[in-house]
Amino acid sequence: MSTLAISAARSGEGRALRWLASQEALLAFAIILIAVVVGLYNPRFLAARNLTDIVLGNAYIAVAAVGMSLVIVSGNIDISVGSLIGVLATISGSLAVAGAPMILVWLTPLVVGALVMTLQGAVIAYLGIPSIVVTLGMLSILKGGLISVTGGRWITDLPQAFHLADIRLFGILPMPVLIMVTATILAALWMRYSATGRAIYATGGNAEAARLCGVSPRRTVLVVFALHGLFAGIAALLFATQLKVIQSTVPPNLELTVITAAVVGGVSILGGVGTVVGSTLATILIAEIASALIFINVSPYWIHAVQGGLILVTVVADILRRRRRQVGG
Amino acid sequence: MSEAGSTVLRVGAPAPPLLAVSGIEKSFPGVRALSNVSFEVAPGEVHALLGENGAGKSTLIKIISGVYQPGAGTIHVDGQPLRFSSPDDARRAGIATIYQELLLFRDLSVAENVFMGHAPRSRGGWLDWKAMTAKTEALLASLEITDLAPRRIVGSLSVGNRQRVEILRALSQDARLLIMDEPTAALTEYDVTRLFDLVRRLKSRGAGIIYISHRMDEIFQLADRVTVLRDGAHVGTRKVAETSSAELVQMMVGRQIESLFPKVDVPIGMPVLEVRDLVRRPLTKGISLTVRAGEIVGLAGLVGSGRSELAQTIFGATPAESGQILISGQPVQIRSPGAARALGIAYVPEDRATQGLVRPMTVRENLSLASLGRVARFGFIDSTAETRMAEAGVNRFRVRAGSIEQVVGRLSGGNQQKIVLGKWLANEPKVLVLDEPTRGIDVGAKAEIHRLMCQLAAQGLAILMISSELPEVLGMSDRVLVMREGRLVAEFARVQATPEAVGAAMMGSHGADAGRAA
Amino acid sequence: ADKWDGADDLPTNPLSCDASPPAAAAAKPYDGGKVTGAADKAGKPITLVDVPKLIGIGYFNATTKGMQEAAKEIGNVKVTTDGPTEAKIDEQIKFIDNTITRGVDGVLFAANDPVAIAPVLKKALSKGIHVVGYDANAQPDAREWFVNQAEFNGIAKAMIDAMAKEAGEDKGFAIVTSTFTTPNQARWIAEMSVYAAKCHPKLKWLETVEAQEDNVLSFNQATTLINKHGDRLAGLFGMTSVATPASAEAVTKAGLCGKVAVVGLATPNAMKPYVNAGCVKSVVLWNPVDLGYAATYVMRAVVDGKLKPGATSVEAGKLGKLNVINGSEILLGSPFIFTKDNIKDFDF
Amino acid sequence: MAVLAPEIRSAAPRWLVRHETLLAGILAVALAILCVFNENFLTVDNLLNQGRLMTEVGLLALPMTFIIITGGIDLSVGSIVGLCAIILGYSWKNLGFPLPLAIVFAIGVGGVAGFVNGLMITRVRVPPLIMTIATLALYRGLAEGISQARSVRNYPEWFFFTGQGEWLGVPVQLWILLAGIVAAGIVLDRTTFGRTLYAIGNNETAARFSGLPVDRVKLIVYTLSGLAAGVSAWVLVSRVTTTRSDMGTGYELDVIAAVVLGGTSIFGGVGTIWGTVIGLVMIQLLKNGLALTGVKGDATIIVIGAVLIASTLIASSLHGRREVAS
Ligand SMILES: Nc1ncnc2c1ncn2[C@@H]1O[C@H](COP(=O)(O)OP(=O)(O)OP(=O)(O)O)[C@@H](O)[C@H]1O
Ligand SMILES: Nc1ncnc2c1ncn2[C@@H]1O[C@H](COP(=O)(O)OP(=O)(O)OP(=O)(O)O)[C@@H](O)[C@H]1O
Ligand SMILES: [Mg+2]
Ligand SMILES: [Mg+2]
Repeated sequence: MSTLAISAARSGEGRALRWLASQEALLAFAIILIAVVVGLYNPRFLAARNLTDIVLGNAYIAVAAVGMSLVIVSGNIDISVGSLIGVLATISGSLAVAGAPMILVWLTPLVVGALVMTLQGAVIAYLGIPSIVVTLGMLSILKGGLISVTGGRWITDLPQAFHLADIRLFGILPMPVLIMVTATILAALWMRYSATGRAIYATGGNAEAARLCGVSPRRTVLVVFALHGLFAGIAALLFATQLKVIQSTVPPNLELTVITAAVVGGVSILGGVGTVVGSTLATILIAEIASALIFINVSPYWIHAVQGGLILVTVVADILRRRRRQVGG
Repeated sequence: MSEAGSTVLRVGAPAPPLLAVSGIEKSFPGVRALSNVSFEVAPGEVHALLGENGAGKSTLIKIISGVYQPGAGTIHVDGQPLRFSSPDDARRAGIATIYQELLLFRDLSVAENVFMGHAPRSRGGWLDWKAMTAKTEALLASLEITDLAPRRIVGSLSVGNRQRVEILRALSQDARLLIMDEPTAALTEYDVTRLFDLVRRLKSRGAGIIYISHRMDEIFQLADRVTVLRDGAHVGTRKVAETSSAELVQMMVGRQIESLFPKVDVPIGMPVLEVRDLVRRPLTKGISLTVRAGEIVGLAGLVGSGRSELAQTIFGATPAESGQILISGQPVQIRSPGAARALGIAYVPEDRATQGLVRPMTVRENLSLASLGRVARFGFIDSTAETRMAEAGVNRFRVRAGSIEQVVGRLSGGNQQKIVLGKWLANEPKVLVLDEPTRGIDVGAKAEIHRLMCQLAAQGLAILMISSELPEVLGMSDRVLVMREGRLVAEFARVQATPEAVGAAMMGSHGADAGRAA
Repeated sequence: ADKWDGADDLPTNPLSCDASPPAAAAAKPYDGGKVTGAADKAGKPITLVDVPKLIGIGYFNATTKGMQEAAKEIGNVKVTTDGPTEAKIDEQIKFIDNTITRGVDGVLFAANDPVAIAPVLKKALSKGIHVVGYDANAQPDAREWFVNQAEFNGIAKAMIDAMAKEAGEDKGFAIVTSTFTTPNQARWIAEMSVYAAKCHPKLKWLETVEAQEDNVLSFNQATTLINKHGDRLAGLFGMTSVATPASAEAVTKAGLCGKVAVVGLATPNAMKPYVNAGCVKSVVLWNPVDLGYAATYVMRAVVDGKLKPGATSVEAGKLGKLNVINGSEILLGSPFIFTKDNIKDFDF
Repeated sequence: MAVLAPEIRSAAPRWLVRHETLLAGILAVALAILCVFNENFLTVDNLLNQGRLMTEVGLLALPMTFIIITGGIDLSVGSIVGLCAIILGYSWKNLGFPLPLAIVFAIGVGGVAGFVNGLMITRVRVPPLIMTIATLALYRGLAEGISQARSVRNYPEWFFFTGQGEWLGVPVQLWILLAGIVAAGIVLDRTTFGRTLYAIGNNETAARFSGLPVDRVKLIVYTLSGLAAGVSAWVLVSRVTTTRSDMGTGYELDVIAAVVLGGTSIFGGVGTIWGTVIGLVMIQLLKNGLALTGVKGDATIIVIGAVLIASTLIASSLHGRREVAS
């Protein structure tokens, strides 16, 4: 695909061809390639059920990665997201068990998530503390706080109505997938077509220049974190409603998983179009790889090495592709 | 058009001036940048600001654009007192500014850079990308720029083209007051002409323009009035028609400048730098040239002709793909700037903010950066030696800095340029490649730098000077080379190099290549 | 895929296939460590610190609860629980180290790694601090006694027998565990492997996957196994209290209740929905509250000099007399099997 | 990554001196309070012991300071520790290397792992965050794969000297750390190499255009980071007497916390080794002091998180106020 697509992109014509040379295309191509190859080895991999399960089980990561992409594009990072999701899931589950109305149960994590992240955003934007410091601190605070409050007591006996994941639109499309797709598309459109969306790129690219253009980097960062919190809330909800119990602890390494997804799919095309589509595709790709490695009977000892290697290959392929395009002008 | 062009200020008319600043004061820690500055801009007026490096011009316009808050003083727009607490306030009041430091988004496209912060919206408040591209194209067309696509990513543009983007950005705002802080520093004459046409058109529509430049001829071409600053104080305002270059210089520097181009003939020695068939795609397409000891070779060309690329290829920043470089007759491999430096090649880059200086570091640290080996023993820096080196550099170039511990980013543009030069000369190079060496430098300092170049040549340095200022090329060079589209197209000895002949070679008109034979 | 079988190179000791009690192993001499310079606090109030693998999970909350119960009963024992928030051996060592600096009479621990924890425990012994382990052992000479909730081979037998019964003697099964390096899980799986080979040779061991202590990951891994093996998969083992309910959930979601058996270690609360729905028939576990309770009694007995090397049993309050096995271990009892009938009686 | 680039960043040295002094002040106050609550806290024994416990993270923090000063980051250090630990055990137990050789080999492998990071970052221009997040997964995976989930035990007694022994009454590994601190401090402060790091962090292009060996220096710091992870693994294995593939998990965040708490700017160009040391000591002693005072683990990490944010906040706000006043 490359030469053709790249030359088309350079000459500035052919929307479709230009898309073919994009990060999203690379990811989509990888997703399909893996599906086909693994499917040839073990046709069960291609069963609709398996493919849906892969997306379904990881939709929450994709949603969180959408928010993370915004944060990273704005020139920041958030390490606290895993802990926050743990906390929000617990809050939501506790409300459900306490018998609160479902609408409250579903909305509270979104609101609390947005509040916590807005607070962090304010400290980062208005007090000038680097995001890695603030979110690293918050990671500890949320994690310790969650354990202190719950003592790790699992939340069980969740009411049936709580389980969003069991709801299927038209009896087929599972709710988490629908939410993931909607969140991705809305965020992608928002980033491309809203002034604030573009301001994120400006702020991340050159905050001082952004200020001189009349964009407020501070306000932008605040909005980014607020939205990120909202997405974290949605992610927490998907996370919490998946199983009949909620662990009330911080899911191990979730922040790294989310950052990896954003980085593999999103951040690398800073300034490009539809970054968040990339991060969602990356989430699916990473999840697909994890599942595929089991399907093709990779030794369980080596699974993580192969997984890491494949992530590295994807990332490097993307960098090389972009480099080539840049040289081409 | 001609009527509009000769718009006369209606002195004493009831209409208030477009902009009136009075009693402006501004201090930075340790520096009093402005004290009691007042001036006015009328609608349809081009008002030039003139002053030495560090006189406070940029600071003044940053106050007018809301970047800085003044310590004291008032700003009136249309007679209304206004306080700008952010650049956005100023923009809303109809003020658009091209800042001296290029402030761009490297990862975004030209169109987005132009419209960042005020992009066209469709119904519902969403960005209208089509309109954005179309408007950018229209702006490009109005400046007759054909080699810049709205979709190009700014990070891949040359300095000249980035400057054009800055200009487009300011023009896109339909401002009533356009402020330009040395917009032509990175442009060639061709672009300057386009820009001036445009400024005149804006002026005819009644916009006011504040114009800062160190190029005296531009001020006489364009401006109606000129205000001179010295050491942060207002020296005087003159009508351009009623003053002379000599008077303005006198006001600026408080003394006479004898000659801007004090070129002296020195004996020319052996070839020091020889380049043979140097190729580095896409822009260096087989270049051969020779620079001898004591010789100053000028390299002229339009924006995008590939001069900077050539210089950077010689310097090893973008190593050559094929071809040969000889230093003092010895073939050498230059694969990195470090290697070039070790061979005695110095390169003063065109973009001092990103390539020349480490802005958050001090004057001392910047001055020693290219010659750390000289002040270090076994890798350990000898701070006394370093201080001595830095002080020598500051004194030699008369840098206006509080101390050698001052952060370079806070020096005025011209003084920053002196630091870049000083940094390289501290390394005592054999070959000096200067890319726009006097860009943004005031007349006094410019004369100094030129004098220095002559001194260095007299000491046997081989100097290759890239400049987009034709008078400088003609005034300083022993030989003039002309580049066009990645190739050398003409060569003139000093006596043959007339503005017409060189200009024609740059543009590629007929008959120019004849010069090559000479 | 490899059927990962524990692989920690330690000897295995499968029980006999029928229900007959294991042949009494030749009594091993005491092989625990020795405390030096401990003050004689026999009958006097003592302060203990409990350092579990990690704090903030249901399982160790239950052991803590047992310890508090015992302390209250005994009267002159004070126990506080503190430990890392993640099951990291490195952090755990720091907690024990701090405890030594603080100076207490005894340390109760559940080791994240039996070897790595040894130096710091030996340091405690050398500073006159009594050391008793529970749940997860350390090298014997690094502690005085270890309260063993159930022997590895006992758990293995209970699990494999239940699987053979529920899935069928000649069916395939797979395992969801935390990580391959978690010592207890590794031991159980190793014992399961040899016991299955010995007593249920037709059972097909398909594969073992890792899922951390992560609910959703466990669920995803179990789902992947179901999708991959299809009909060949008749049973899933959950090796942790996280993996078992997640596996049950995966089976439920796949609509395979009754077709794919789920057997595993888990706490009753998390399993109630699945057991009550009939999707899971048996959950294997000991009572962690009793485990903590016993550990505290053992510590008191050690301090009082009532439990000395060579002893064959120890008195543990309401649990009665507990037997010493393997030289320096105290056996809590056989693993407990929760079923639909009794699960409602437990709340932890 | 700059969110709010001040119009021009302030002079590094003055800023830092202040940040470090402030931090040291905060540290002193915290220690004094903890001291009042527990007599076991401020004892030579306890302090030396804490030094022993912080060595592994400390060794990683030194090259991490270099890396962050260049504007990079290395998230893979914890995984390299795991990989090196496994290599050490595996080459000794399974490949039959003599133990001293195995130690050297493991440290060498660490160097190679860091070198690979550096190579991809400088040659292929993969951003450091992305590169090291990928190798975070890859190196840990290699450790798991090579070890086949087996741990290596039963090292000979002499091997434990590094991790558990004492020399002149001070834990052996603390000597290593001290030597590292002094060397790193001098390198950063006094040498052309150190100056180059700052130049790269503040303006990489200008550093390149000044003829500084930017790529080589970056390659060296990432390699150093790998080597330090190797040494750290050796000390760790020796201290805990066993080798597991999950060793060093999560170290990256501890290391970064210490470095940024010490005033090194995550945006590059600013930072000192002394700051990092203060950051390290502060976190270690706070955890220790709180634990001794009877504060529980979960509450302790809340306090650590709050201190991280608050001390950065206090330092930067005091700094800001002085700036305005002067
Ligand atoms: N942010 C700042 N902090 C401290 N000093 C500053 C700052 N900005 C400018 N200065 C000082 O204020 C004085 C005026 O600088 P300014 O940039 O306005 O000069 P200028 O007239 O624009 O010079 P040039 O022609 O070289 O661009 C100089 O001495 C400069 O060092
Ligand atoms: N990597 C690249 N790929 C394609 N085109 C490039 C690249 N780098 C620069 N260019 C283009 O090459 C042209 C020549 O560059 P440049 O303007 O620096 O040459 P110059 O003669 O030195 O002009 P200047 O007066 O700006 O110094 C510009 O139009 C620029 O956009
Ligand atoms: Mg200026
Ligand atoms: Mg140029």
